[in-house]
Amino acid sequence: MPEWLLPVIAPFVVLNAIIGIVTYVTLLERKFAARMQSRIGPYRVGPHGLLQPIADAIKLMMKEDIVPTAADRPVYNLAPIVFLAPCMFIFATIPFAPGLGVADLNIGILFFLAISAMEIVGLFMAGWGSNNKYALLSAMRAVNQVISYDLPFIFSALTPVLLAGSLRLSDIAMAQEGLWFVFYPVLGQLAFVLFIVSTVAAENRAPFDILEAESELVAGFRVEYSGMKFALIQLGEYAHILGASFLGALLFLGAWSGPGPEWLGPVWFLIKAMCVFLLVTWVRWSFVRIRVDQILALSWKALLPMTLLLLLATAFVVVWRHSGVA
Amino acid sequence: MGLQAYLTLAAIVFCIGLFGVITRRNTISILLGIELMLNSVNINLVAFSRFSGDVTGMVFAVFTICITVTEAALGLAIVILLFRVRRTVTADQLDLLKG
Amino acid sequence: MTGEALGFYCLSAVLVGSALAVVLTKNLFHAVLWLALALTGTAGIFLLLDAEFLAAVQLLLYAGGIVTVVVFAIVVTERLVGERISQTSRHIASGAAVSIVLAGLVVKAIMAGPLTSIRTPMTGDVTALIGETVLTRFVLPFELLALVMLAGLMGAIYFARPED
Amino acid sequence: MTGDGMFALAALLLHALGFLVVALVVPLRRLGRPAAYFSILCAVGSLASALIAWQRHIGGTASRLVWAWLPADGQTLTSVGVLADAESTIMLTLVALVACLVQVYSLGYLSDEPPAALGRYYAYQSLFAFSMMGLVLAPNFVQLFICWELVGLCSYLLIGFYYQKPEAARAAVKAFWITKAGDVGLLIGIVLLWHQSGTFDLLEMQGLVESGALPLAGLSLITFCIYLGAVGKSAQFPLHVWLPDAMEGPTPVSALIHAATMVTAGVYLLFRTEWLFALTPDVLALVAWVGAGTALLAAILACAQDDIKRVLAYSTVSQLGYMMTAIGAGFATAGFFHLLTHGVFKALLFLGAGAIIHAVHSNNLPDMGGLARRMPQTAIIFLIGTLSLAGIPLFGGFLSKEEILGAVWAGGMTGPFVILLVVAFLTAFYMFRVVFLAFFATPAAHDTHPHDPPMAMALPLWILAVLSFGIGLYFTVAGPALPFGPAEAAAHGPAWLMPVAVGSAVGGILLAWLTYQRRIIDAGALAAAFGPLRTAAQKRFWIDDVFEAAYGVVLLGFSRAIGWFDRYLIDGVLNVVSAWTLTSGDDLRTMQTGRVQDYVYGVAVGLMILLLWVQLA
Repeated sequence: MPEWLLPVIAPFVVLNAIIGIVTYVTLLERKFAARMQSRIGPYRVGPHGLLQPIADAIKLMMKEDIVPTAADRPVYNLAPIVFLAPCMFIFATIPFAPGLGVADLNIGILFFLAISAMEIVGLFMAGWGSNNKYALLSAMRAVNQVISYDLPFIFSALTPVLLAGSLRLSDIAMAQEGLWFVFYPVLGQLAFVLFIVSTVAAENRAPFDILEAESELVAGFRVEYSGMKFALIQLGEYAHILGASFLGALLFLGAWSGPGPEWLGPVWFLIKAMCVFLLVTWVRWSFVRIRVDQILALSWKALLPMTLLLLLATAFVVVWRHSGVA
Repeated sequence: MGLQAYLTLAAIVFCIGLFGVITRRNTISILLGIELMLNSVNINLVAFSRFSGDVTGMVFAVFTICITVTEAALGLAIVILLFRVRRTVTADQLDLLKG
Repeated sequence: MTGEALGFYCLSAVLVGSALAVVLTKNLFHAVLWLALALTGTAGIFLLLDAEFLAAVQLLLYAGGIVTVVVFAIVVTERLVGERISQTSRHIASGAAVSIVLAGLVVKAIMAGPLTSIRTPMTGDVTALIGETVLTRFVLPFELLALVMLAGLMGAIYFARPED
Repeated sequence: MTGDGMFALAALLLHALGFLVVALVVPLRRLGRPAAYFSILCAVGSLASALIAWQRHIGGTASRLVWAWLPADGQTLTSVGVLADAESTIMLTLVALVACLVQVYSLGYLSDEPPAALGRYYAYQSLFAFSMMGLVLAPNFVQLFICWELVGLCSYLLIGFYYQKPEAARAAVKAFWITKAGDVGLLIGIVLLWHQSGTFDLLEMQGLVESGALPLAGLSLITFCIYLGAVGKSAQFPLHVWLPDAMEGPTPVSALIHAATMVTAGVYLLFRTEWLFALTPDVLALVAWVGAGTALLAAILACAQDDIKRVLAYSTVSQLGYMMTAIGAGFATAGFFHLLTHGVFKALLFLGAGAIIHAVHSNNLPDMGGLARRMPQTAIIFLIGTLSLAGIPLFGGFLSKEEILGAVWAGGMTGPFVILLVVAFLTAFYMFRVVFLAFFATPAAHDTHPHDPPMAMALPLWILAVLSFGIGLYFTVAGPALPFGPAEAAAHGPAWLMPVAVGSAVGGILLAWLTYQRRIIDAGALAAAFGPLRTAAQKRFWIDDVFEAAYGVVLLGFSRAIGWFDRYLIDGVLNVVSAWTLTSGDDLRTMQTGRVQDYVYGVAVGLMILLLWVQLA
């Protein structure tokens, strides 16, 4: 295999793998939610409903693509792509094993955060382009919420960065060889909890799902979308959640470290990410939705100061330990 | 690519932004033009920094970005306030300073 | 043509094109989206200049931050009132003339000067260097910047406060 | 010598002290009476100093005490100080005496005034006395002129003392402006004289004149200009109109103005510069004729007045004409002598009239009558003054009048001499008319009960009465050893002069007695006999009307012309300029659209031009 082919093949492989995983993550969530609610979940298509995601995908592809007359057509049409693109891009920075990744940037985590912040543009395009009151309100709420929760999200993610002393994701993973950061005394647990809360909010999932609150806004910003565009938006959303789950596993759960031979590393990583994903899903299906102002208050009055304090404490600890070692 | 190429690009973007600031009637559009101009300034800073091997330019770019964000937030707050008071964001009609 | 040159020309085309779209398009919302594209293109330029950190910051703050705030402003001022304000411009001809002549003059000045095209190698991690410089040589401006931002944010909050 | 000058200076400065303390120490001024006491104390001290100074200089020695002032071109342009000699110190004594007595008298006369007004009055009084003394002692024309103007100012302030009364305010302004008209002449004269001689100093200039170094060309104009100042100040025709109106001030002020200060300043000026006027005989002749004419005119006017103060005022004008005639005839000393005696008895008369007015509360002669019985002291005093004014032997006025008549005769001026004889007759007539009407005629119905004045008023009256009788007695008994050179003695007229003069005076008295006391001659018939003249007199010979008309035509016309010029030419230019400014401002302000974008546009264009310039240069 020629050298120059690798940068082409790697993204291709990753992209397809992600799409595959995301497809089945939806099934995982549905099954998990069903069990939580004492149901069985998808069961008909294939054994134990294993073919359900494929069927869904085919169904969505065959649906008619409806564009509202009043819609801002170019914006409406581009929105799903713009929404999906950053959600896919974030995987470019994640190393799945030592040396196994698209681009192990030296500012990897920052890049991850920056790209994931771009998601809001697509979201807004969708909300605006639909020219629908519910969609617009949803987008507005999303802006409020995303802006509010980006900061605690970034700050809580910076705690492992400080502990590892590098912005490079692989370095952070390496730093947890001995001790996963989630087990780091006090700081680790606090950071992990804050990270999970921020993730749930940043991903707009219940109890922070006011932007798609079915009882108020029908389906939020994607209310006008159907068929493949709807599928793309869903794909993007789940990809984003999955990306955040991978990030959580990488930052706090030691990434690919685990017993067994080295080639099991990516498997361990996937399992850990799924654990994070299930944790988020568990939260989603357990709590009731809270109001907009409560959400904002929680972010600005509780999470932001706490993450800042945590960051400060971490900085002190790091400096103290370094001087102690020296 | 040499420094000249980057500087030229920045100059062109700057002048496009200037054109927007001069000609646009909507206050928010004027703000967009200003963002473009500041952006081109950042390109200049980073380019100079890179070609001289000195990180100072990048630091300044960071500062500029921060200031720009603040300015945007403040400017838009003013726009909202203006709209609230005068029910318009058309710059033509915001001429209380007229001599 | 090297990869860098190819990237530069592509990004330049994107940047200039989207910048023109920002100032020329009639739809304000579209203009903002074009601006987002222009800013993303700028981030790409930063990447070409080996300034990954700045590119990330650019995306994080500009594309993520400013664009959302601008859209927010548009919604508050325009869409919620229910009337669509079409974007109009004035003295387009003279403005264009001035801008073009100015651009030409500046470019002429740039071309006239003996400017290097050799990149001085940067020792070490640029991001770390930026961080170090900010917290050593430019620590005072940095603190002042923090102060300015605080004041600016408080001002923004004050301006946009609910009417009593 | 210097020590002698010090007393004159002290007399001068004591009044300055009185003025400064009373004027500047506001609480003292507000208290009224204490301020008056302080002022009187200063006046008494001043009188004592003046007396000593007179005593020292009676022999004719002069002392000069000056300080350099107004440096110019490295040398002193003029100085300030005192020039004390026989003439100035005797005049100083007169001023100090009258000022002092008037101040004492005012204490009684103005006892009903509010304290603050009283304090103000005494401040003015002190300033007035100081100014007059400064004028009298002036060693040069500059100080003289400054004090001259100060005197004018003070008379303005004192005539307008009751400034709430419109007549008083108008009279004050009238006095001020008419005397100013003369002062302009004086100023021009002084400057011209300085141009000719190169000095302001009186002694130096006298030296120049005596050595014949002063060029004669244009000197007539100069002396005429200086005479103009005297005309205004000493109420000579035609600028005499302010003096009768000046009666609006308090009566003691009138006494001060008529007797010792203000009006005497003009005569004193001519007397001091006698050597200068001697060089211009034509101007002297003018002085004599105008003086005689004024004397006659005022005497006729005095006959037709019913206001006691106005009668006295016209008599002052008349007597000033006498003095001027003497000076014009070339015998300034005679005029100066009359000035001194007149100062004493006219002060006496005015203060006596003040006592009457104070008692009767009226200025009108018909309101009086039979006062001799109720106010015997006042009657005696007033009679003494009247006899002195009429020129009855043994009284002060007799001597000086005799001297003037002799001087005029000796000067070869027959016309003025005859006029002055007629005036002497008229003087006796109108003064005794006043005496008979006020003191002896059938009493008018009085609501009040007039009585003799209080001590503060009576004392000055008696002093003046004794003095005016005493001067006459002293000189008559002690013989003609008058302190005025041999020329004067030689000028004593022919032997028939005295009987004629006394006769005319007695004739006037007789006519008044017959008309107003015995009523043998009907006053109405007498008036009818002089019908046109009387009508003219009552109209004041239309001089006031002429002034008014002149004012109306000349001044108002000129003002209108100036007003037109100002309104249409000056304002027009200004309007054009301002309109132009406004229009250009309007045009320029279109640049200020108030749109920030336009300013950015401007910046961009400016940057473009700058770049163009840099690159093309």
